[in-house]
Amino acid sequence: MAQSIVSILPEILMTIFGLLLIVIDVLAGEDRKSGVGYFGIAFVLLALIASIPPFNGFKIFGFNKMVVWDVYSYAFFLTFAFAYIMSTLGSVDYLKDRGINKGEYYVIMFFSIIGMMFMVSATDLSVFYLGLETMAISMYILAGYNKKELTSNEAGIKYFIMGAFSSGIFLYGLTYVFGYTGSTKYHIIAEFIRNNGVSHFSIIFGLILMFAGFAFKISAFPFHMWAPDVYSGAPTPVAGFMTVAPKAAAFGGMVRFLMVAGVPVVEKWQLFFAILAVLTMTYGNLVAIAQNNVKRMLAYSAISHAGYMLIGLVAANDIGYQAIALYTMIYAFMNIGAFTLLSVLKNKGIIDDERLESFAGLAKKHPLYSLAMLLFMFSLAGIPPLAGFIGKFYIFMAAIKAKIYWLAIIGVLNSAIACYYYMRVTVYMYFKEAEYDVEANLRPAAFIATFIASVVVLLLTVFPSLLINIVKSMIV
Amino acid sequence: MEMTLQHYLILSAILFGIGITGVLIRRNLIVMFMSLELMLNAVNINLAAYSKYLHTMTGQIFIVFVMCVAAAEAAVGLALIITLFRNKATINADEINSLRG
Amino acid sequence: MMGNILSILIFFPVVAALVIFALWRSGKATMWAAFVASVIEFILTMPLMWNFDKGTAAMQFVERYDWVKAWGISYYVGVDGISILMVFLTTLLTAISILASFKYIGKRQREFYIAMLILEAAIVGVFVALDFFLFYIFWEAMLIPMYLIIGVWGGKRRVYAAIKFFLYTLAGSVLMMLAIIALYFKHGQLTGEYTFDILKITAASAQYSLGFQTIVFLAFFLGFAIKVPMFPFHTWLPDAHVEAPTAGSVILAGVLLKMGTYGFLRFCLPITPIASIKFVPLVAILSVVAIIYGALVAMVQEDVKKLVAYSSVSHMGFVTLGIYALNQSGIEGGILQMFNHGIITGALFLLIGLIYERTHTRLIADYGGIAQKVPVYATIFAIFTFGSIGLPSMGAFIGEFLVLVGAFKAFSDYAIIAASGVIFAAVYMLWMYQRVFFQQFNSRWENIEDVNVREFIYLFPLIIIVFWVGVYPETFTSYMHESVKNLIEQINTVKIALK
Amino acid sequence: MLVGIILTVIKILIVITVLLLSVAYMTWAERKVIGHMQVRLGPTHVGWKGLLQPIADGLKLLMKEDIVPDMVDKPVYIIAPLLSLIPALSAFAVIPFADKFVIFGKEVQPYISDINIGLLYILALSSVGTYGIIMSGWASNSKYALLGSLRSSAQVISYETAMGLALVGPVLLAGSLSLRDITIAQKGLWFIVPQFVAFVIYLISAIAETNRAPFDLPEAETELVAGFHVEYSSMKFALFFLAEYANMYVVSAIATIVFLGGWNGPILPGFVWFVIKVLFIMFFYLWLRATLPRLRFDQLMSLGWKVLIPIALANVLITSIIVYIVR
Amino acid sequence: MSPYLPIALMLIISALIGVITISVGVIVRPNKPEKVKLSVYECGMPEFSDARKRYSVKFYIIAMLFVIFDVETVFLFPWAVAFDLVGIFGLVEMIIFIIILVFGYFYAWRKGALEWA
Repeated sequence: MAQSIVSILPEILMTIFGLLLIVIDVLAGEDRKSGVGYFGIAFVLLALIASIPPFNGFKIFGFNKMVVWDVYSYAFFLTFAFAYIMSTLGSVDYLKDRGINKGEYYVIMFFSIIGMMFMVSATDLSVFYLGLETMAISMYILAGYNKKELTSNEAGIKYFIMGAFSSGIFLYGLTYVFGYTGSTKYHIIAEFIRNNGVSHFSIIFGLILMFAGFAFKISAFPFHMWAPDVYSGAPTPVAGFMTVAPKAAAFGGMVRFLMVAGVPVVEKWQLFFAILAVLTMTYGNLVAIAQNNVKRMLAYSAISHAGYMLIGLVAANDIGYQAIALYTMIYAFMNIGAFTLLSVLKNKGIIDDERLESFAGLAKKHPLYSLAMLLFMFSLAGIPPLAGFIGKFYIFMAAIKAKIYWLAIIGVLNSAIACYYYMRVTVYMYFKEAEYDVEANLRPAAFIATFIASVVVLLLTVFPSLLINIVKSMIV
Repeated sequence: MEMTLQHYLILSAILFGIGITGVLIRRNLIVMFMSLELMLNAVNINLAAYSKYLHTMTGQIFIVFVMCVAAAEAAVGLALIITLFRNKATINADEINSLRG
Repeated sequence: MMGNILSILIFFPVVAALVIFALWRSGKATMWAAFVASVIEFILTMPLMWNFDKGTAAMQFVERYDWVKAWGISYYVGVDGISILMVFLTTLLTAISILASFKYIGKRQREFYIAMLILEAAIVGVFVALDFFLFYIFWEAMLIPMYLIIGVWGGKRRVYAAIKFFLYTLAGSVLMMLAIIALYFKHGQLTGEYTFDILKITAASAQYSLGFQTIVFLAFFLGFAIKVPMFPFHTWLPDAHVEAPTAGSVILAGVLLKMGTYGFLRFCLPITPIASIKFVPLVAILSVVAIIYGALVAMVQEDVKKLVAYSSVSHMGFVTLGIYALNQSGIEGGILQMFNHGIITGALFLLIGLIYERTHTRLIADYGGIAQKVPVYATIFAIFTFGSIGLPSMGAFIGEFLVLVGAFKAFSDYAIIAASGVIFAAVYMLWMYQRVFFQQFNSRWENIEDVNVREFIYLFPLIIIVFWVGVYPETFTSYMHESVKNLIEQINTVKIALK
Repeated sequence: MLVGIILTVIKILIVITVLLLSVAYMTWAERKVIGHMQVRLGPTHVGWKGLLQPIADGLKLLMKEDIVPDMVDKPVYIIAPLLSLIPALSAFAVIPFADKFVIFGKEVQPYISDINIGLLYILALSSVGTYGIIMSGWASNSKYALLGSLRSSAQVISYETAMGLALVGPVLLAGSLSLRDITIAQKGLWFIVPQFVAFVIYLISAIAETNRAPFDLPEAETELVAGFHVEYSSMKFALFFLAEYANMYVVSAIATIVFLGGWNGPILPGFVWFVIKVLFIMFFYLWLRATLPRLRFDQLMSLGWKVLIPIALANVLITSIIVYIVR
Repeated sequence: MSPYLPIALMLIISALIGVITISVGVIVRPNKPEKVKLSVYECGMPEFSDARKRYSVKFYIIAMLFVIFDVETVFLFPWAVAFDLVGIFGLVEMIIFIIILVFGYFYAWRKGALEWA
């Protein structure tokens, strides 16, 4: 029993902190709500430090093998923590400017992390589902957070309908898996599948529906239709958060499920996800090229990044899931960095703030801003020596190790295509003349976020060992 | 007539199908939302049926969770619909189109 | 200090760039600071050249530190006879092109010089890296500053050129990345040691199966062929060269192209020897086509810069031809020709940039008879024109001669065709020279200025080197003898094994 | 099987008939008792001491013209009263009126069914009742009705939470949700003693649940003319009326079973004890109506949310800890 | 016989009683509709607007709070029933659960969700 408590120690800590955060929010003055965010960051850091797994290969199961605390979940916790810290810092000024700087924002984001942590540390589908919904419901609110703005409303509604729809489908599939195997616990499902295969209709049906629900969550190709609208409609810092953390959590949870429960039938789902990966990244990239709105472009690029991450899943080896973990960590920095920069951009011309034209000639007026954006763009494109490269490198390592060369080739070619639209931003910033009076006011919070992200993006390749050692010691 | 597992599964499949169809073809957000709840209830039927035929409590406990989630979803979903209505005075899904582009 | 000389060479420009970034804002200060930094960098290569042991093929000045232990990545650098000349060329040309940019670069000078210095660091890194991961990082890292240099300070179609350059090169190199990863796993499976160490992976090359070698070779080949650029992959080059600012063109033509051929030497031949031998005909054909095609296209160019750009395609064809002759003289000639081409084409771009600063046109038709107004300029231009043609007593002569000798030994028919490329070169270069400097004087250039002191200072070392190589090539070839011999031995053992 | 069904139907019919009669006479009793409390006489004319008054009322309602206003949403308008009535009546399905006894060698169960989640069933049904209210207000398409129904449902759901929490304590003690088990668990000690706080909370919530004074806001004649059923007339109105009084019986029965020991009691037979306890609580309702003024709506909501719920939560916590220590 | 069968019967019979009482009066009761009689009550005046307008958001908030709290209450029941089985672990868990609930409750309170003004 004590073991059970220990096994959810990180989550318990986070929950306590989350509750404290609520109290802080309630007590804080109306004009000092940003403090809630800062406290949230402090809490996340504390929890991060307190829940460091004591040694490699550490693994504690709890609640009759329903949850586990191990390096794997810790690695994903890192991603969530990074995402939280970055987007909180990035949000402060954005929210202040729009007069929606409420404490709930930070609290909800904080609680969404708890949901994600449960998704990743779940070894039982019911815990996974609860985590999923904790996360998803928080994200619905955040997507529609700017309630005065129509786009945000619509993003919230769309995300809600599609999200609930997808979790419904996921859940329905889950019931069949449960019904067929008689349990929701991963290891029992695994054993059952090992003994009986997956030839029975119910389990095929169930697994396919579960995969579809999962594909929805990560915005993989045929199930992506919500993503661009939601990402571009949601408040910009939230969009940054949404493209990273929930996706990471979905991957984290699903990989654990597949690597534990699905391992006896790897080949069966490998092809499914391989096709999904190809379609997802190709679609995301091709459509992103056509975008003139940077936020929307980043939204489509987020789809394509889901495609790259899927390669790690398809590889279905240790390097694969390590790569996914590392990729999401890095993605947290670069993508949220880009969205943070996007959120401080103010265009006084007739076009929207996030149009490509806003970036024209920005390098002259805001050299540091432009430099940071350049770094993020190239990092997203996966150009060394920036951090994004390490992530992609690891992903392709996984594919090569699994001997899925064709997928790796399609992947790298895609990442070359992707360069084009990331470069367009830099083209506008550096190569064009300013068309409108554009303001990019990086105040302390957003500046710190950008600074951290830039430093990480720049230096991660030089000092990647820390993160790599963490993911390297992950065991599903 | 003896009720077998299949009967429950078929019932839930029908319910689920109605739910999916509702979400996909209805354009009133409230109705879509209700269809979503229908999907969850189909899930509950499945869980209960399996739980009974497998003689395990897992499914029934799961139902409580699902209901709980459905409640939270309802709270959030309705709030979102209300905020949308305040800004746009419509709950027709087809008119939610300011994000095309 | 000598122990860390390579690291210093890599990181000194970065540090200098950071210092410049931190300390100065004005263009004048940054340009001088950058120049001083690049000169120091060049001076730093002197002890390297001096202390280099020419008697061995082993890597020298080796530094090795664990970097990412989990993946078997280390920070591992060293030079041998092949790469040391390239390092020398890089630092030399960078210093010169920075000096040449003083007037040419009118806007955002600080950023320009920072980009140049970082570019230099990355290129040096490419030539000295002995770890695949490190190599790949430098290989790609160089794209970003180059992209900016073309895109920000380039000509009218700079955006197009910059993107094209970037995407082309990237597309090739991403496949190379996959090949590197594949090698990593192959080596790991074969020896149990998972490492990105180039030398170790090379050492195990005998164990790689033909099929595997073919795949890896093709991936590498694509990446390097685009960089060189070899015939069907060359289309980015004219755009990039023409649109880039002078300094950019110089570095592009002088150094970046060499990265491709360096890649052939360092990776394709030793790591995938069997596949390399199998693909010799393909490479040879492509080289010959490049030589002829480049020359023919150069002939019809109206833009001087474009002409020189296409001549690069042609000249680099010689280099690849020489390398794939797979014998001592061919490879040595290739390396020497790499060096020469860097110097000569670099100088030609400098000269074109120099006159462009004054006339703001590069069309051959716009000039005419300016020799009378700018005699010194005309003389220097003539020197490099002859150099480019490959006149005896000039560097290129030695290089091309060695290449052709090697090629005759290996595949005489191609060599004959290739030799005609030399003649074509004479035709288009001399014709261009004639149209620009002689013929009817165009009165627009009445007040044109001759080469000034600064310009002379940066051109002079190049003149010296051109003659030096032409007269006493041993200074340079002596560096490479052992390394090339070693390489040839490796290939020969494979050849024998194949028979 | 068939015999069982027939027996059950008979039982149901008996229960419902008795219930309807009780409801009818409850209205009479209410008027009478309140009349006397207010030093009046109440109904006197129809029958002896007005005993036939409820019958007359019923007939009147039956004969009255059934006005269905133009603007209403017809199907909903008709379903609403049914939806109020059905849960109110159905709740009696699980209420044990007395212990099992044996007569003519056959075991008789003086209840319609004993399910192991009886209490949950009751709570669920009372939630369904809310739909009747809200639908009636909505369907009527009248401002008074709508507001009345909104208020009413807000009130009902507010107090339902407190009520549910209050019932957790007794369940903890009994260890079962079956109403029969809960009653049996009180053989020694009625739960009103250890769970007095819960009892009070339950009682208050129950009154609010049934929209009775002093919580009869939705029907506040002075403010909302008659609340959610202002547009209803004739038999449909009667159904609401019926449902309300049936609900009163339900909550009283639950209070009896959960807190007052159900049929447990000395000397007298179980059924009698049960009836006495229920009637006592019913009388308490009338007493309240006669004495207390109506609350304001905000007071009402505050009472529910800010007083009852925290106390109920605390009660659950304390009970559980004590139970753990004691066992 | 399943214990739920009587309950189903009870539901059916209750519904029947409702339907019968409504429909039986049709035979005996008069039916003389006229326009004024069929209009909605509005203090005797002709109605001047549709009733279905927007009303206080407070109602929604109460509804949401109810949904949340009621579902939480549902969790308490199984726990209460199985209290003897789950022991100290269950007790501690439920105390934590209630504490979390209380946090949410006080949050709602402080935010004014419980005020009706």
